[in-house]
Amino acid sequence: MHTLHIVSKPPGNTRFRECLGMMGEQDALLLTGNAVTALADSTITLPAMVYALQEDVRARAIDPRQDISGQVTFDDMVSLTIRAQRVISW
Amino acid sequence: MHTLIVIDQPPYGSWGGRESLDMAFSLAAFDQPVSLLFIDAGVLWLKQGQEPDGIYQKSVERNLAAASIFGVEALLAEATACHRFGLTDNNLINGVTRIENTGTTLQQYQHVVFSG
Amino acid sequence: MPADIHTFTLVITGAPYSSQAPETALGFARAVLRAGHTIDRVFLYGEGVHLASSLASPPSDETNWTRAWGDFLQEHSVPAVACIASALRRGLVNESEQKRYQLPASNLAAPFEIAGLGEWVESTIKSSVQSSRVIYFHGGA
Amino acid sequence: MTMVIRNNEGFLEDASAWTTEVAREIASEDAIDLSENHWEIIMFLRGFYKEHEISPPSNRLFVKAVKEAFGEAKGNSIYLMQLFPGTPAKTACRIAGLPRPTNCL
Repeated sequence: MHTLHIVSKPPGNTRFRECLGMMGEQDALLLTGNAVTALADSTITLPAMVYALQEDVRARAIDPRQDISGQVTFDDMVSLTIRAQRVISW
Repeated sequence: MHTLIVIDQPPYGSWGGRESLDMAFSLAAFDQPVSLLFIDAGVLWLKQGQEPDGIYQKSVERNLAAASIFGVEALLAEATACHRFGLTDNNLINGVTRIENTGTTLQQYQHVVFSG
Repeated sequence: MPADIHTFTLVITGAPYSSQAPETALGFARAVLRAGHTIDRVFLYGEGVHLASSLASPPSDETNWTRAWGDFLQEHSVPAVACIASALRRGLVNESEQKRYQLPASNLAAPFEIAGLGEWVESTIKSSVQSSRVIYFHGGA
Repeated sequence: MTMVIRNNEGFLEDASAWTTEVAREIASEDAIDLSENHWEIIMFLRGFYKEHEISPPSNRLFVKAVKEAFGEAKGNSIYLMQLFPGTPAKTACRIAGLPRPTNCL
């Protein structure tokens, strides 16, 4: 993984679209807060490497899509920020 | 380490962009390399002829003109957004570099920051 | 110090109650320490400074994010700083700024402090080292 | 003595009340006798504020702005410290009738 992109805004926010548009092929996306609603939105095409913060997914009763890389805990989130060469929060 | 501060909000409607500018100025104050990238409606920061007196705010156009004096290295703007919002050679403030591929630009900076 | 110990600076820019930023940041902060890493500083910027208001009084059956963060910071001796320019604009002052600006009251919750962006610049410079990270928690609207 | 309203740190409440006479009075409180060198910086700062609608937000940026305008000989902290003792950016803004800096840095 090159860059970990952490998004907290819902898919309707322009920031969400900007993030998807600028992601590199080696990058991963981490959905937190309102951004996890992207998993319930069938109109959103997500990149290959997607993680979502489990607590936020559960809180919103969102059924994870089949194509998602995985739900992560806060402990995993810490590991992801260390594994990534850099982290961008959107 | 070069920091890229990204502004994607239009001027005046919120304080976020000004707080991005403060971040850029403080990095520059400590001689840390920093550039500003304007994307989406944020490119409207770069339009000439802003007259915010009527909304009781100070001109971000004038504030921004101090950036190079303080040592901010570059003002970058997303070319497609400039096109979308009608920004041309004739109405863009001085010293702005338009870039075609913001994704590639983003890759070049170790530290990419939004103010909020 | 083992090579795999990392130092984190957390920057919170979203306000409590209008965003989830302070709660996501707190969950992350707890996980950082659980994993044996350290947090050198929490920096509140923009709307994030509202987290440091001692006057927030949510109902007793809701989480008081100022208190939750305050307890965490005190328990683990992590310094937290609210940006002075963001704080003054939004009506958040400590006693010395109250005096300077001749204001009727101060409202900065312990153990938060008020300081300039220089503190953030310092963390940014440090993060050019491989074992150091600055992580931002923005609002989610 | 000209009667102008100042805040508790000596900054003008109303920027339009500034005159060179007011500047001399404010400077005298800091035991500064304004010379040509002082006026050069004061007028530069006022021009900078008019142009950019902000003062340099920190001492370091004040030095940078002066350096950009007048070169290394004057754009250094020792020179500016001699002219405007204490915190040069703050002292100079006070004498120049500009708003109190926010202590941002």
